[in-house]
Amino acid sequence: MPQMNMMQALTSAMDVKLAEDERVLAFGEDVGYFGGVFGVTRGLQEKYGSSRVFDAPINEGAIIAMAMGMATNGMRPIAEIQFADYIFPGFDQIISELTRIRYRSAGQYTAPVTIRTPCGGGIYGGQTHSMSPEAFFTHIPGLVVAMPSNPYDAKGLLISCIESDDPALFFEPKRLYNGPFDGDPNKPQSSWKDHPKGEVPEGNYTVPLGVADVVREGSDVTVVAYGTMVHVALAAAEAEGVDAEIIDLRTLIPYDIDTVARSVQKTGRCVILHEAPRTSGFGAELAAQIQEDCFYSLEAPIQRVTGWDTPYPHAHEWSYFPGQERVARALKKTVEFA
Amino acid sequence: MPQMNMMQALTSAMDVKLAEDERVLAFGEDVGYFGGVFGVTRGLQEKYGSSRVFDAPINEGAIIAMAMGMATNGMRPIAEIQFADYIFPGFDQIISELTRIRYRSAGQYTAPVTIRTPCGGGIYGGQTHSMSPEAFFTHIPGLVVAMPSNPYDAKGLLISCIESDDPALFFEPKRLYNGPFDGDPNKPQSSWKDHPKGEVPEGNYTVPLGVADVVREGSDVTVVAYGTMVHVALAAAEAEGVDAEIIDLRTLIPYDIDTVARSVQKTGRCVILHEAPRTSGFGAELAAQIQEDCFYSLEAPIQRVTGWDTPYPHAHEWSYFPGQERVARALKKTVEFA
Amino acid sequence: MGKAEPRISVPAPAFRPGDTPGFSRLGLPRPGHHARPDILADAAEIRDLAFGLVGVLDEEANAVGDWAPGLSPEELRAGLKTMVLTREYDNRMLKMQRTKRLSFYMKSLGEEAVAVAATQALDAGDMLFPSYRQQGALIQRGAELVDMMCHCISNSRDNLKGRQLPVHYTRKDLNWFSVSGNLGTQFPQAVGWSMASALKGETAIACSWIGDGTTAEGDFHAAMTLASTYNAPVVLNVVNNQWAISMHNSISGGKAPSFAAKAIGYGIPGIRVDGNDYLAVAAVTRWAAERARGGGGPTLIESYTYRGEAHSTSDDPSKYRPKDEYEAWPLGDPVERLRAHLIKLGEWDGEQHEAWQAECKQAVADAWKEALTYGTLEEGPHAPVPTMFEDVFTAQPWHLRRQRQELGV
Amino acid sequence: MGKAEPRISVPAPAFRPGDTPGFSRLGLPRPGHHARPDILADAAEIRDLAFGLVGVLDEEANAVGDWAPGLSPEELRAGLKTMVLTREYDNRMLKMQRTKRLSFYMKSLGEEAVAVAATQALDAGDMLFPSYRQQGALIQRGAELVDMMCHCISNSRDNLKGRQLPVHYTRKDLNWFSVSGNLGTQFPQAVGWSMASALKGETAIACSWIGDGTTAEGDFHAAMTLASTYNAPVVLNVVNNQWAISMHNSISGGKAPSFAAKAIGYGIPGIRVDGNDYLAVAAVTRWAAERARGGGGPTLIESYTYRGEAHSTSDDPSKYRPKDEYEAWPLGDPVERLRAHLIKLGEWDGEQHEAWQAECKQAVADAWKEALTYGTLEEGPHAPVPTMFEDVFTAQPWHLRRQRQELGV
Ligand SMILES: Cc1ncc(C[n+]2csc(CCOP(=O)(O)OP(=O)(O)O)c2C)c(N)n1
Ligand SMILES: Cc1ncc(C[n+]2csc(CCOP(=O)(O)OP(=O)(O)O)c2C)c(N)n1
Ligand SMILES: [Mg+2]
Ligand SMILES: [Mg+2]
Repeated sequence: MPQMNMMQALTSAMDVKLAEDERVLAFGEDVGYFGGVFGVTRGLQEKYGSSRVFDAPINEGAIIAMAMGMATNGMRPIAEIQFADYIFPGFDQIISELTRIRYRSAGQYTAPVTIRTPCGGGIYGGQTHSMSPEAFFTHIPGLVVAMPSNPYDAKGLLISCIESDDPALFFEPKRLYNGPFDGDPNKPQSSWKDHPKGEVPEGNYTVPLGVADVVREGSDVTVVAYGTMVHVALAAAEAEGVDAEIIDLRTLIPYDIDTVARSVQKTGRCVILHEAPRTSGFGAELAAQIQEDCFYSLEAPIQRVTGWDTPYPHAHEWSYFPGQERVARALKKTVEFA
Repeated sequence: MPQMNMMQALTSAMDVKLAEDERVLAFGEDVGYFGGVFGVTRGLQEKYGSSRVFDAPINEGAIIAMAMGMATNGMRPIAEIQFADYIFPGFDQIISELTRIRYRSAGQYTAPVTIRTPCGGGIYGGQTHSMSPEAFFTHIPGLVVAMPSNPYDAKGLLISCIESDDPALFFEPKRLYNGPFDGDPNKPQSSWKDHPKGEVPEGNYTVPLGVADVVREGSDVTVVAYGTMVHVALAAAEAEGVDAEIIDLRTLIPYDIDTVARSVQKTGRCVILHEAPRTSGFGAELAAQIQEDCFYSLEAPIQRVTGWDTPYPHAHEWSYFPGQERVARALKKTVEFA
Repeated sequence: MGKAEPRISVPAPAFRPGDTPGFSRLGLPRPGHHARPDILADAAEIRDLAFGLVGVLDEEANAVGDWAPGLSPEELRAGLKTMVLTREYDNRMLKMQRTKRLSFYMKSLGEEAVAVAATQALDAGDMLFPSYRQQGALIQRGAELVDMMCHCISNSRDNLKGRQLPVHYTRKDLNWFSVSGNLGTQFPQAVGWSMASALKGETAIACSWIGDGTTAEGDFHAAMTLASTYNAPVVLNVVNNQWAISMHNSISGGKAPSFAAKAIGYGIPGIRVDGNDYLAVAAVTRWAAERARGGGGPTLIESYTYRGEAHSTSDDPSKYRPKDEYEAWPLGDPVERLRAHLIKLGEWDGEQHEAWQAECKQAVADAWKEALTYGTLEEGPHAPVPTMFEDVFTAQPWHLRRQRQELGV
Repeated sequence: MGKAEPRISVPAPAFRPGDTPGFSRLGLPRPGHHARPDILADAAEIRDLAFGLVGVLDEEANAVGDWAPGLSPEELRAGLKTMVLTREYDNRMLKMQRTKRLSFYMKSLGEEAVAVAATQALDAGDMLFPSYRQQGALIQRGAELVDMMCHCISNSRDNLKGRQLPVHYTRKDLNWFSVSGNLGTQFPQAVGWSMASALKGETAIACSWIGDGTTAEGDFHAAMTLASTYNAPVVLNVVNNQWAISMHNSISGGKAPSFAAKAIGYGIPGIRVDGNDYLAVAAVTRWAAERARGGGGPTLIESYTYRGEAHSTSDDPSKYRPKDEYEAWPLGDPVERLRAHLIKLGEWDGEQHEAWQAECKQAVADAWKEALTYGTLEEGPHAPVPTMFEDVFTAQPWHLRRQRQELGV
């Protein structure tokens, strides 16, 4: 099977859909001729022409509104927001319009738009190229929110989003574009080549929305993570020698409560990870729901290991990032709690 | 002492600050000559002139950016957003700019802006005049978020926000403007006249930020609420005959974890209320933190009684609103949990 | 440099309650003044239209000048009838709101031509992205009053299942988009919709309306930028009815010479038209639609008009403007002006007009009666409660299913 | 209506990699062409300036026409020196980024006059709201290179405590606002700042710069609307360097005849100026500043220039435009043009120029060496880790205190 890094897998997902469905379009800032600042749409304009893959004015609200207008007229646009940090000029169009049109029109209009956007830190991007703003979007009724942790899922989930009749926000952990990252900035960048999830079929396949992946079975503690933090969790569990069950959520809305609850009911302990600030982060929702669904099983308080409640700093990137050491400490504390 | 409804108390807060501090300005859509669509700035332009109290173009981002620019030049603007539902065109200026300028400038610039905005349902406002979007803002580092439940607190908290050197978002539960509302739409509208918190001093006083108010002591269960839901909680506890300890949070960020945790450690049970949708609502943060801080004390899962994860509907307003019956049911379930 | 003195100013309307309004200051061009350019004229060559005022009906109710659209008597009568019907509908609905049968209402008094004439000039397949004050366009498109009413009172026949405030109509079957409560958001969506149409090789264009106050929103700029960049086949209207809620258009418009002039900076034709002149609105809209359909791209039209009543049932305009300002408005009443024109043409008379008015009143009353048979907001029946949890997603996810169960429905 | 055929188009630049660039098509007015209007001229009367190009330096390096700003030789020399220093600074920093001492860098090659001349034309008390490409303005204001470098490498002397990406300078002491990573956001803030100044009765005005691509953001419209409505004493600059990152200005500008022309729709003077002509930029900025200070309100200035290098260290421009497009740019190099002018005036010579260049190189090298003594991004020392939790709020709330403790600092 072909080996792809996450960027190639994403390009392939769009390529597949552009080829098989003429309603699919892709646009955004620098997306056309240049192929995107990270190169994720590279080659697509050449292949599909500039009326299907094109540049858009630097106005994120305009991009989302245009996508929505097109979608209500039968298209399936894929809109790229260059960095997740820059999605907020489009926030109103997402919350007030894109995600409400089905509801407020009682199903007369639908807006199957997929918004792709790179998120997360670990590249010294400072406070405006590092955000993980997923929590905001999980509070918006009617929006599918997904975040893959590897090339295989990236392609399959992106295709699911494009094929979904619901609007979807697809986060791409940019630190994973070129290879898995376990949170240790001092190790040389590893590659997807040697990773089983770097094997990506050429054609159409989907990873279903709303279904988590148990990436490691274990019995001591359940770790719920997504995106980059999945890799940090694996490394931390190994380093600490904890028999953790590690769940890669993959879809945040709707999240896979069954898989999560089943695991916590088994382990009795839970640690939740995300890179975003803690307060009102998505970990809060998970913890609130887990404690409700698994109250009888819980033998320790659910811990959240997260970014801090500050903007993402530049120099102190690795003090901000919830790395292996902090995760390991939380695992230990949770497992030893009595 | 004078009796004021919540609108009058808010007007009075601004009046006091406009009079004693010439750096204070108030502006927004329809805020000047007309005095605001709810009348909260009524009389202020006449009193302080149109260079201190004035109308602003219909662009919420512009209003917040203007306020921020002014604040970095020594002013203390109070910006009104006509409905909380319409704050999102200004979301980027809030998250990327207003709340970051102190941090990113390492304290060289500060932006003491107060944003006032009416929120919440119960007035048949439909999906675009009923939102309670507070959770979004609690995930933004650097923003004070407050919501009063009565005229006395409204004035004191608003003055605290205006006097704070931090940017603050001040939510005004519009259903409480004219009187307390316990969630029963069939009862005639009651008035603040007969309410002890309708007694409001004329001059300057503050209600401190970050300090909750225990509005009812009790031993069976802790109820954490804010805004309109405080009144619903009181009525539901009484109706159900539950000896609830009811906490009015008043400030959401920073929230008063001490008061909340002390109470839950005492009662061992907790129900959290808000009108906003449940998933990733502010109740999630509260539940996550409480289960962590009070794990040993908890005798039942923390329940959330909230609005549903849908837009706020028009006709089904009272099926959406988390009214007395739903609160009472949750209280009962929590108290009886074993 | 002299004594430096930067100063700001806050615009105020010319007249406030207590003042005697007078609009001689407007100094607008007379009907017939402007030539009608070629539909594919270069935007740079017709900038004067953005500062002028296209008018067709003169004071003697004659259609004059280049822009006279040549509508047939049948078309003109249809337009007049729709405007009268719209006005009667509005009157009834306002009254019903006053007696609390509606939670809210918004009239379009004085602005009927802006919606009706424009829609008549479009094809039935063109998609309308209206604001909340184009009910005339919906009626023009053939909506039944009873359906509109059922929506407004959220009863069991409300096609929006009680989810929306009154007047926030959605009618896909009539190529009418969905009225949003959020100002301006539909403007760039209309551009996107029109682009999709062109990409599919279809001839339908999109047409949107926003108010003068709404032009201040970022979405106005978004729409103009998109339309200009992609040469989108869209007609973008600014309904300058002089007022937002209590704010005069000078607050959102600032020192702009006109709203149409905003088009210049985007290389788009901007045309200001007398919005109370049915023929002029029809003519300008037709020009823009032909241009769009012919590959010429977008047009910005400013309809210069006056909001005859309150903004909505939630405000009292006598608090912020002279009570008689509407009477002083120099561009008259669109219904009266078209009526006079038809009478002048010998295609209508006072008796017919009264008969039609009476017919409309009756139709509205009948529709209202029928609407009530499907229930009311206060007493129901409404759409079944479980529908509240539908249409959030295509399929109901677990959390909404649980919430529905929690509500016990 | 003929065969209807709406169609969209996606603008493309005239030249792509492999093409031979040539700019004869530009057809811009010659230096000296435009008259300089009265500083309080009615915006409506000077619309031609938005479609033209104010230039002062002709091809023989003479200052010609009405707009010649009458800068003294000292002022001109200072301007030239600052531009050369800026260029040397940029060169060094780029090199240091290539050797991984900086995480990121952005040069201003070819655009030095836009920042330096404008700032020289302002008062030191005027507040600058820059984008990330006005380092020349900061140097003009007297920032020490070593301080700028220490920020860029986030070391222990970084006045921003390592919180910001390189080039995101903040210097309140120099009346330089805070560079934001978010495009356009500072434009309306500048308007607000200037309004506060006027409200306090102070004479300071505000001046902001954004790029051509950034004009598409809603914040551009917000700024223009606010400035127009309140007559704010602000100078708003669009630096049209032809490119966003890989996108040609026709993507954000659409069919706009110029970026300056966007001012027309707001009733604000819009002036397009040759951004590579130091004298012209100074003259136009001075005009706008005098106007603002004299109560005349805002001006929009489009500086027509060309981005000589990559957007930032993260892109390779040869991927999207001809390698030699900069050389083909018809308006030359601002440094060369001012140098030629000064030489023509007999106030500068080649030797002096070389000496100054050498001096700058040395100063930059010395500053770099000194900067390194305060640490580097990779190896530190940085601001102490606990500072990461400061300045979020005025006082540290419990949750940040707990988080700091959790980190063990
Ligand atoms: C984003 C947003 N901000 C504010 C409002 C509140 N609001 C509703 S209508 C209105 C005035 C609009 O004026 P205008 O655009 O002139 O339209 P008109 O009602 O005159 O047709 C305002 C401020 C809103 N609905 N949406
Ligand atoms: C809101 C936002 N969207 C996107 C970006 C990413 N971005 C950074 S610079 C840039 C191009 C800006 O082009 P222009 O305005 O012409 O400025 P220039 O760099 O040419 O001076 C883009 C798209 C951003 N920083 N902020
Ligand atoms: Mg209006
Ligand atoms: Mg540029």
